[in-house]
Amino acid sequence: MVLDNEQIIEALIFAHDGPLSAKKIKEILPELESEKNIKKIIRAIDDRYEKNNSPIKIIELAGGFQMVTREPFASWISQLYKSRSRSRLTRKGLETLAIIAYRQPITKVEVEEIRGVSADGVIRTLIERNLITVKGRRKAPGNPLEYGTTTYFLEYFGLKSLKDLPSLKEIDELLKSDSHFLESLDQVALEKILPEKLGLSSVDEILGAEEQPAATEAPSSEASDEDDSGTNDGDDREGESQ
Amino acid sequence: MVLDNEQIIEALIFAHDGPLSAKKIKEILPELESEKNIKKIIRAIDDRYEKNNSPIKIIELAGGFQMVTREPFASWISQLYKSRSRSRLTRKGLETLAIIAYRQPITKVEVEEIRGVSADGVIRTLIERNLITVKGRRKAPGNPLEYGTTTYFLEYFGLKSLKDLPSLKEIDELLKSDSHFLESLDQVALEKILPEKLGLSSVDEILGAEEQPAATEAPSSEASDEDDSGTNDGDDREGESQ
Amino acid sequence: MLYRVKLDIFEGPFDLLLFLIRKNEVDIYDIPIAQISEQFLAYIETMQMLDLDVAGDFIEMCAILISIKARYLLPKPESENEDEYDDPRMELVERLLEYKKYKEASIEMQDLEEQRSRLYSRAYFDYIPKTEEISDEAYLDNVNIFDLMMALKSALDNMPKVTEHQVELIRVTVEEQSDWILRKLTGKPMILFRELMQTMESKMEIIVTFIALLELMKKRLITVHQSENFDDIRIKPAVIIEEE
Repeated sequence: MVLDNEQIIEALIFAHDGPLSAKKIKEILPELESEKNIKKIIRAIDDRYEKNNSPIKIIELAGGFQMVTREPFASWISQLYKSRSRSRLTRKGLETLAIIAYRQPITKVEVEEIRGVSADGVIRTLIERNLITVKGRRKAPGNPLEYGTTTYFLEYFGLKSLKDLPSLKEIDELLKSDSHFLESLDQVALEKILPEKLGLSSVDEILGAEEQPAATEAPSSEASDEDDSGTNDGDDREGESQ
Repeated sequence: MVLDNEQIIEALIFAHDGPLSAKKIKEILPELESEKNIKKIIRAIDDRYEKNNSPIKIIELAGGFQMVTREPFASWISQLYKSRSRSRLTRKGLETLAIIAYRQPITKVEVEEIRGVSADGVIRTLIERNLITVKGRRKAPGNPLEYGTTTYFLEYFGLKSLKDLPSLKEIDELLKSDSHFLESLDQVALEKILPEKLGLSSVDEILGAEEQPAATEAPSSEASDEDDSGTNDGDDREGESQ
Repeated sequence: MLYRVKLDIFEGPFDLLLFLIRKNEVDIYDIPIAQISEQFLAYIETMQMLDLDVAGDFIEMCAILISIKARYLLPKPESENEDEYDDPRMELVERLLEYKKYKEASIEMQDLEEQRSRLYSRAYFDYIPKTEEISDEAYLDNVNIFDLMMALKSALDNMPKVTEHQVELIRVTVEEQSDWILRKLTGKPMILFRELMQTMESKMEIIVTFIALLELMKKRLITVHQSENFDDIRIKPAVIIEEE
């Protein structure tokens, strides 16, 4: 069997854990000479996959190439991992991460200044999840640690590089659009909170009102949220496959 | 995009963590009825791979199906894993590495005093992995070797210099916000429901009760030594940087 | 009567302020400071009325709002012309907009997270031959600085001790106690809090069980009622759990 470079690259990307950079491929196949060449070959592989209706595609992210399944298969695959679906970041986590991503390297105090609240627990969680790391120390009194994002951060959000971060809104855009902000607030809950005294009603009232939907759908199971989405996925699938 | 079962099975085998059994596939795609059917489809996928000269094939093992690269590609792929397969870092190794990183230059006997077990094998592995190296000899009876971390260690952890390692005090600060679960509690509910029934008067008492072992004992015990040396580290660092 | 406020709605004082500005439909550059700070204070007061530990961050913001309000009461220096007059609200507005900028970005990042989570990569590749002896210890291939820090803590925590050291083991976990409570509720319309507590052996166990109870409330698997202060608490399953 004569192996051609296209096949070797395909095998390498398949076998590698995480995104594989063109640079690394060139180390293994120096005869390919340029990374541009390598990218061309990878594009050819991906085109072939697409033409063949393969459920797999090759995406570029975190400075490398990685094979992943196409979106429509997500609902099936998620069933393989039902029990341990990766937990999404909380709103707090995302906010803090956004500040760190756009302003890195940044110290904890600076993050807190922007958010107006303490960042203690969040920073730990983000480090623990390998989304941020210590990048150095600020040359300032106390030499505080500076934080920045990791390569895994790019992988997690499917970004090629930090340049691919969504662009920050200009001030006039910010003023216009409240939609995002509203979206992020749980409006139903707000109605409940605000009434008379900006946020009070008895527990029975709140719980009672909130429970109705949950009670019918998720009887005794615990992670009711995840289960719900699982059920939805299931429904989608039936719809799609028929 | 209409998804057919063949594509879904292909995606499932690709994404699964280890060999995927026909039984599991049937759970996800019950309409396929028999495992025999499923095996037939998998064989069709594999035949297609072979016909297309794909570097990937599907093998049956351990009661399941798994995608692997064909043998001729092994030598290329082994280059991806070259550094890794030789000697991997274990939890034990990581602990030893952490001690050496923070206490360098340090002798083997000193490492063993902290860890309470022999460090022979681990130190060898860490040297093999180029994470630590011999830094010199201690001017003490027997002139034991002193170990410290390498440049590769810094690279590995994304640090510019050893000064960027979080100090013990900073680690404590990061870790003390270990209040993941407390954070998630509704404090109001805590205060309102709980009181006398539990023989406790306030949330603080509960929190206090939990923290006590750490809070009251740590200062008086050996941990205080660590704190001291942590401060020393800090001082050294400042000294170095000036 | 017990109260429960969904405080987690507001991530911080800026969140609350932005919300009030929107709710009152006022211009962010022309915040009616008296009105907004009044509402902000009302919110804080209700929190305090509930004996809630009002986060220092919110109180700090109160102070800022009050000081801005106070500066309005001072007469404007006559000599300066209008252009040079700096609005005491400007700094706050700038901070608000800065915060909002990242908040909006974080919502776009959430979309990216969602999209990315639908792409699955190959999870497993059995290249490394299993011939080498494998110990019980997990192999750590991609360790980060957090792992390194945890390893140091663990090494120091487990350092052979010269001094005597008493460690109290918590024998139950929140998960265990949640399951236990749900089992207790199986086939029953209700149980009393007192009944649950009777079997407890230690304070720690009670606390853990109590936390489990709160968790279950949060997950809406149970509801909790109390007729009056210090009356026994009735715990009901959200739906009657069938006996198997």
